Amino acid sequence: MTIPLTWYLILSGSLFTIGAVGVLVRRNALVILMSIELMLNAVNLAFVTFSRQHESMDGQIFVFFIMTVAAAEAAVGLAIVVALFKNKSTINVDDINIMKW
Amino acid sequence: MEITIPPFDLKSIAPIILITIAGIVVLMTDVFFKKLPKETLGYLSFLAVLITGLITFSQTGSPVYSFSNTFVVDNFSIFFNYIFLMSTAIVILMSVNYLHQEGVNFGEYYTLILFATMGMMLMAGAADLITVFLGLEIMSISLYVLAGFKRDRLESNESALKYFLLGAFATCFLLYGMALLYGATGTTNIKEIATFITNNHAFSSPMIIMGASLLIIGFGFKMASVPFHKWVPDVYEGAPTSVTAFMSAGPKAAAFAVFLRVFLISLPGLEQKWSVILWVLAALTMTVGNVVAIAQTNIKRMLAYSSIAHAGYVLMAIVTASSLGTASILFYLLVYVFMNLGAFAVIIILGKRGEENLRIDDYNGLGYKHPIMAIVMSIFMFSLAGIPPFAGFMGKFYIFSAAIKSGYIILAIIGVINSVISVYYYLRVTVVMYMKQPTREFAPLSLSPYIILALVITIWGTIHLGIFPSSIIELAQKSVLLQ
Amino acid sequence: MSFPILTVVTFLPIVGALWILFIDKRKEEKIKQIALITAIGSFVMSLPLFFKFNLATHEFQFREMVPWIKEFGISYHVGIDGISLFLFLLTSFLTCIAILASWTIKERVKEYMIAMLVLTTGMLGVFISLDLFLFYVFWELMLIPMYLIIGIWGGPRRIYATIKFFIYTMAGSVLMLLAILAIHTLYYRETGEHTFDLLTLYNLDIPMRTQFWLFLAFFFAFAIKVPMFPFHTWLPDAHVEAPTAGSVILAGVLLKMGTYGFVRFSLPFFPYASHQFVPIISWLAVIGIIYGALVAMVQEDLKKLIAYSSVSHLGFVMLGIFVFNIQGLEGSILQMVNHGLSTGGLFLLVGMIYERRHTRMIGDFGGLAKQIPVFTVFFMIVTFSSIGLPGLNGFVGEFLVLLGTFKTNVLYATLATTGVILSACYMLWMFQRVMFNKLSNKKNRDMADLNRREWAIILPIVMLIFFIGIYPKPIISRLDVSVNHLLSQVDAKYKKTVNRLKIAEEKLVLKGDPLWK
Amino acid sequence: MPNVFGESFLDLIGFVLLLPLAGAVVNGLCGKRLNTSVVGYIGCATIGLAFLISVLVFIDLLRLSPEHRLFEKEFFTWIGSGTFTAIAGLQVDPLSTVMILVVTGVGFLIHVYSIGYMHGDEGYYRYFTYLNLFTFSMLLLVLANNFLLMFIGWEGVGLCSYLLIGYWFEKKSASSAGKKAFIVNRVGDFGFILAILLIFVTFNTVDFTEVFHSTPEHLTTGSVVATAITLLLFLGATGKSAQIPLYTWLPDAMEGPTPVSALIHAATMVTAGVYMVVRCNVLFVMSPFSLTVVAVIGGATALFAATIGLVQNDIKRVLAYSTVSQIGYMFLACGVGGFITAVFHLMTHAFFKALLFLGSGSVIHALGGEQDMRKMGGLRKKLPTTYKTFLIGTLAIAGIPPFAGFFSKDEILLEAYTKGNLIFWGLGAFAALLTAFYMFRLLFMTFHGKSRMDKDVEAHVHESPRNMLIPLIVLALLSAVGGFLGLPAASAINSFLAPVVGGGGHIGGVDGGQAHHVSQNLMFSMMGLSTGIAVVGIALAYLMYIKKPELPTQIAGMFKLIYKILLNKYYVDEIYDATIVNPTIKSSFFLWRWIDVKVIDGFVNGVARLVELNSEALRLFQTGFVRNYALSMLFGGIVIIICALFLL
Amino acid sequence: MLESLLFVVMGTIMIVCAGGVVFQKNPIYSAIFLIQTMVSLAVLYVLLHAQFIAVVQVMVYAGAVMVLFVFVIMLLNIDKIEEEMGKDRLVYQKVTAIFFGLLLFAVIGIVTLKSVLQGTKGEYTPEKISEIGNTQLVGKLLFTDYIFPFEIASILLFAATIGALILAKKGLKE
Repeated sequence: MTIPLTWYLILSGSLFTIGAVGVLVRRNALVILMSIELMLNAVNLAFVTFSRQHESMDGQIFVFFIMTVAAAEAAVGLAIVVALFKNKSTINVDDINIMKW
Repeated sequence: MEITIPPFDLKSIAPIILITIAGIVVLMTDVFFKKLPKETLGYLSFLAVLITGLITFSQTGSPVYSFSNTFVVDNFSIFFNYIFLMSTAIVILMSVNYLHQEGVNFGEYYTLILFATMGMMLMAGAADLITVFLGLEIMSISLYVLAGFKRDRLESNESALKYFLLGAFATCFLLYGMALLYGATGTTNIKEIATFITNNHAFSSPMIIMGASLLIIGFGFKMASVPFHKWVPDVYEGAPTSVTAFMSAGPKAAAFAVFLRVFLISLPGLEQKWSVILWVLAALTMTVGNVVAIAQTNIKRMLAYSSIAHAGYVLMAIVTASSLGTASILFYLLVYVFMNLGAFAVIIILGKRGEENLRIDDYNGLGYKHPIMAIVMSIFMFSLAGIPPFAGFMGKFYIFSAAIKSGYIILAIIGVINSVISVYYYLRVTVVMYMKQPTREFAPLSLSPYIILALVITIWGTIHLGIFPSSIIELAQKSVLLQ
Repeated sequence: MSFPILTVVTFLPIVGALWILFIDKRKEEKIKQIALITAIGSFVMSLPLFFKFNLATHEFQFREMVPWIKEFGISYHVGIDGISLFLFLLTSFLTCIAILASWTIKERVKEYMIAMLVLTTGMLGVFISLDLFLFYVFWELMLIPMYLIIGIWGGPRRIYATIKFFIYTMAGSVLMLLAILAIHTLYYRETGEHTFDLLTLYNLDIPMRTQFWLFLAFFFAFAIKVPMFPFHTWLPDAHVEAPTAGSVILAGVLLKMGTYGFVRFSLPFFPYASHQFVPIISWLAVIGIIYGALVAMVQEDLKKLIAYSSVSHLGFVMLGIFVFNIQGLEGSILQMVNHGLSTGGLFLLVGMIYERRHTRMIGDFGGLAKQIPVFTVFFMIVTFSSIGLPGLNGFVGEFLVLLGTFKTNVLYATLATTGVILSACYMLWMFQRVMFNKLSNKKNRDMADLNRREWAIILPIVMLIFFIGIYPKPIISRLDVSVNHLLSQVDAKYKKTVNRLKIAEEKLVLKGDPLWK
Repeated sequence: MPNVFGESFLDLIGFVLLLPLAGAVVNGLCGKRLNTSVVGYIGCATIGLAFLISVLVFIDLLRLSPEHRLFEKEFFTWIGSGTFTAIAGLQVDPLSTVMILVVTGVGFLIHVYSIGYMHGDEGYYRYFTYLNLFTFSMLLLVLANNFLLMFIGWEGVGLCSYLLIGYWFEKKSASSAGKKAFIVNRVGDFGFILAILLIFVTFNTVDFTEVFHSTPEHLTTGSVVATAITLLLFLGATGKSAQIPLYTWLPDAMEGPTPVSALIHAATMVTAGVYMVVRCNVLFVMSPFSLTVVAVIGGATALFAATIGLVQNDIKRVLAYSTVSQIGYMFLACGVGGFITAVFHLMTHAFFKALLFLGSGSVIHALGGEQDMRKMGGLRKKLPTTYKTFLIGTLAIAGIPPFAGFFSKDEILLEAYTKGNLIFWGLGAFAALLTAFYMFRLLFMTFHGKSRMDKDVEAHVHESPRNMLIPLIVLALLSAVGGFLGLPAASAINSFLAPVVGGGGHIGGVDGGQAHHVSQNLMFSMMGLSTGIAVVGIALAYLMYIKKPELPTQIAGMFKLIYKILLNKYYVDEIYDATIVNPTIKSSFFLWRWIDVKVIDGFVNGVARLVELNSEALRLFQTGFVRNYALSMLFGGIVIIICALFLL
Repeated sequence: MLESLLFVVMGTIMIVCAGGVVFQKNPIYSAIFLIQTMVSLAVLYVLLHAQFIAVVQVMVYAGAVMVLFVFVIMLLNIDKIEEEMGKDRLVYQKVTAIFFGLLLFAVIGIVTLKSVLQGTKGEYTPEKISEIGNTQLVGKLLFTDYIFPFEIASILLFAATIGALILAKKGLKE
């Protein structure tokens, strides 16, 4: 018995949701970053699933690029966090609201 | 298995190659020729942008798809390239001053600007969702960094972090949307998606609809449409002014470019559905942007809200989903580059290190002290407010005419009422400049030939396009997507 | 192509402004002279329009047409007919006067004169535009310099006043922009041709329901500008705060742009809607006449009083426009010119005493007639012109308007005629309190009488006041053909719409917004 | 018709107008620099010349046959719009000729008088400018050949009246009186304008000749339109001619220099209303109702004003009320159809009232500006010429034969009796009684009895200079003999004016036997009766002011209330203030402070404020927290997705 | 059967670990959970016949990227963030977020379940893929059809490198 691809999609959806909620509820910038990685992974899963479904490689290629980008984003994101930490000694996103209204 | 590497159509990606190389060259120059004054880098970049512009110009003609249909050069993308290159050129000219003034004169700045420009060009010419995504990311990542470029300033850090977190968050939605589109159609190629949808009458496939909606979130974020606009004021305020200027012009235009291409080409059958959504978004965006701008005291923040409002106007043209609307967007975005960058240029000129003078009250009595700056600023403000004979009016006129011609009268009425509201805060700048007494000593202007050139270009564009827009309108009309 | 006289007259001020731009701002005297020379040049150049005007044709004369933005069918198309001729002349005339009256401006003369000249171009352009887009551009263009003039050289509450002026006017005119676009679109749907050309678009037969909405949009733009009751509240503020020349131009020309707009656009484009709106507009006009007069009566500030009197006067103009007969319309147009002269004159005179005493409060004056007799004479003449004394200009227009109104509706005419009583009340009361009685305020004792420059300012106006009052024929005869043509055009289109109403076909209704679907 | 100069003098009619205007212009522009006597000469000479031309015109007109006595001269089209044309044209016919003769004649005398009276006033040239301008306007009024041009004159005289009443503008009462005169007149003009409009709408022309000729075609007797037109015209007339309810300005107008009162507020301007009604007699006869109204108002005013005149102490005010009363007579005549009689009385009234005013002026002049009769008395000796002329005037106004007033007043009473009814006659007769009484009261109080003057005033009392006395004498002559023009037996004026007064309104029974016939007996008995009434009045006055000077105070004490009411002119001014003026001003304040500033402007500013408040509120959503922003993005996204999926 | 079992087990682990990432207070634990999530995901990729991706997932993602994360966490020396313990200043944030999260999940679920997956069937059936080899296939596509994005990706990484450097490098002087 093969698993229906829909299940993978549901799995991907739940992963995506968890990631999204993570972004919303966590205050640690690093964890938010990780939550975003979760979401990206969810997207990857969806792509791979669809790729399997359609019997085309485009999805997997896409995933490849997403991973590249995720790495790049992670690097830049962490650099930003580091730069911020140097100035403010905190990575709590709730503390960085000089600019508002 | 054999791999035959297909022929490279280098001609079609020549501008991209050129600008990338230019970025790298600038970086190398910075590393290897420490002695060179930093202005040289700006000069080099500017030159590169100019040459790229010339090459872009030579590409005009019928659409050319290259690299297995992942990239396309057509008049539409070429027009957008003009917009990007123009904005980049002006921003580079502005930056030379600003970086020096703020003490962040690093060569990487120009490289990143050029890379971001490249990303935008990629977006405008993307024929495949993968290219869209990559272009978007190159642009975004460069911008994240640029926003945090003043590393030792907390505002800059905050700006970068907010931009980054929200940008990445939005990207996830965008990607999920792309995944769903891929899932529903089995392809990532924009044209093939369209073919699939038309052939299978998959207009009401929930996956496609949801995919499209998620794309709206992703692009809406970049376009600064309500309710995805919230990053804009904070990021604009905190980012270095030259970067803010850059962000307000090119990337936004790029987002519109890609949005238009994706939605007009690949999802035309869903016009009914998303035109309603965009209708509401456009109305909200205009209104929120304009209304909240009134209460602002920081000029950059005010311009941020104003840029949200302007996104609303452009969205209105998107709603019409007509070639007229598209042409009006092209024209408007170009005009917006001139007037908005011009305003930022003035802001830069009036600032000095550590004291950027960003409160609107800091401009009290400017008209007495620096009359020319005041006049120039007023022209940009009037143009942004859409008052003839400046280009901003022409742009708005074009957009409203598109809306009316497509029958979106209520939206047009909301639009014009908004532009009346906007007059209030644009006027306030002229009010403080001319009708209030100076409350502080004005520092000498930080002028350099570069920024003067930037001002001249923007002023020229703002006035010329207001009075003799014919040629550009013609160009815009020719640059409308045909398939 | 013959000599482009309209273009030259219209853009000469801009050229002057550019000239001034390159002059050292400390050479104030020279700047003023250049501005004056430019304005006078423009006025002199415009005089041939009057003398060479062909009385026999309703066609637009001195036309010039150059394609401008081909993509939208926009062209630089200008020309005048009898209706615009006098407003055009009035504008170029009042500009000279206004610049001369600005001689006492002390600060930032250069900017002031530039603003003034640009303003002139904008106003002149409004009256000659035969292209809707061009019209709109000029219409808005003149906002900026006016805004600056009030805002920079105005009184203590100038910022409030100028922003109110700007935004209020703008609010109306943007709706007009949409209506213009709608007309353009309708024509495009009908013929497949892009054009904003007024004369071409006149041929358009707009369906009645659309007419209603479009008329409303134009109505707001023009009614605010006029200003009709109850859209008038920006006017007192703007007038009070504006410098003298600003008030003169504001009252003399800017307000006329609204009424002119009704004549030039609302009537011929929307005859059916115009007829439908007659009761509303007439009532508002009548209320304006009476209300403006009553409120003017109790004002303590001279300029405010004159401002409210403008509301009253413009009520007559509006009333005359919407009676659809030749007397009413000619009277209205004449009244526009008259109001420009008399109210402009009043503002000038008030400006003169303001310069001497730095107050405009009626209570601060009294008994000036003894101190400054020449001034008093001029003030009296202009006051009576404003009251509408027969033999002076105000009467001719007012009477024709009343006549036209009376022919169609006795009630409106009767109510409007009460304005005749009220105008005497507020004007004479003001005059008495300012000019007559004992010279009680010591500060008034060293006021000087008119100097030579002030003579030069006020004398031409007074001469025109007499001339038009006694021999208005040169003006009316030039109006005749154009007005007749306009009315017959309106009438024909109106009948056509009424006929079609019976067939009830509405093929041109604009497609609705998706929200409606 | 050619005359000795080879052409008709009628063509010179334009000069009658132009001369006074020229005088006004010259005096107005250069008067300040000219010698005062030159100014005076210019003023008088222009009017004098105008009078001469008028006489020539009159003679020329007489040489025409009665039916052809209509000469029109058109100069240019003043207003021409569509079918509406108003031509700047003059019309010479018997009526206007009578009027220009009176205007220029009496005007000339008053000008001459003014030279002396105004001597030494610092605004001398201004005075003559105004006076000439007035004459011009008045002539324009009577010469105009259409309603609209007449209206110019109509307003022009109003303007001059305004200027001259407020001539001493430093006096608040003077400037207020001028303003009041103009505004009250404007109320009348309101009616006049509407009447002109209605006439144009009805007749499609405003030309007198055309209107009157086509009246039968356009109007039926008693129709609403006819009534409306005539009532509106009459409203105009009540304003100008100071009739109920618009008479209040005239007594106040006495603030002006006395010659002005003589010229404007007695002889000429105030009778313009009468002139206008007579001019439009063709229209008035179409509406019996209007005629009745005219008669009632006229009669009521005559009586009403006379009662006030009984108790006034200001010499000029008494004369003013008497003027109001006399004009009431004229309207009474018009109202009963005696248009010619009205003109006749107008003319005689011009003579004797001008005389009386000038005489009072002479007295005031002599007393250095004192106007209160209680501070006069016994002036007969000191001002003999003035006294004599004044006496003639008083006799004339009282209606003692053979002075002018007797004839005209008697005619009016006769008309009132024969064509009207007993009530009209009663009104007139009672008013005549009162007139005789208060005029002689005035005479007695001023010239007879003991002097009640202040000592220092008394010391300086002197007879007026010659140039003031000569006009008095001339006018006295006219007052004495002017009445014979209307003597029924040889009614020159009747036959002269007959062509103008188309349908009816001839004097007495000598109108060619067409109208109803009045018996000689009736006529003579009426004459006797009216003379008797006058005599009774005089006797009463004599009794009260010569014989028993304490009587008036006693009577006043007995009828305190009535006396007080009369003394305060029935409180009409106060009533007007309370019912019209103050409410208007109060409501204006209300409109301004509340409606305009609070409601309308409040709305405008409120909209702006609302946007600002929204702005302040909406910006709070921009919390500055990243997570919050992300949440709103998610929220927006989900809403969009749900809408797209399920709702659209 | 084994496949199903594997799916269920790995799926469960993945979800639990993902939850751990989000709800774990200590960021270092979050990172560890994330790694575990990624590894589980790699297994699923294998189940979906995407071996290359699975390998990359483990090597690049769970390996390189997560090492970077852990490195930064260590660098900043914030194994425990006090703020996370403190009261959330955005009072309704958590509740609303979870509500919207559930809503999002519901919508995704509905869409997924309602959709009939159709789409153009590609040429790469599992048979064909296994014939050529997944990795080869990816490589081939990257160098033919996707050569352009592939090259572009290099610039992306370049830009990211420069960016990270400029932001994080110490002592940059003009």
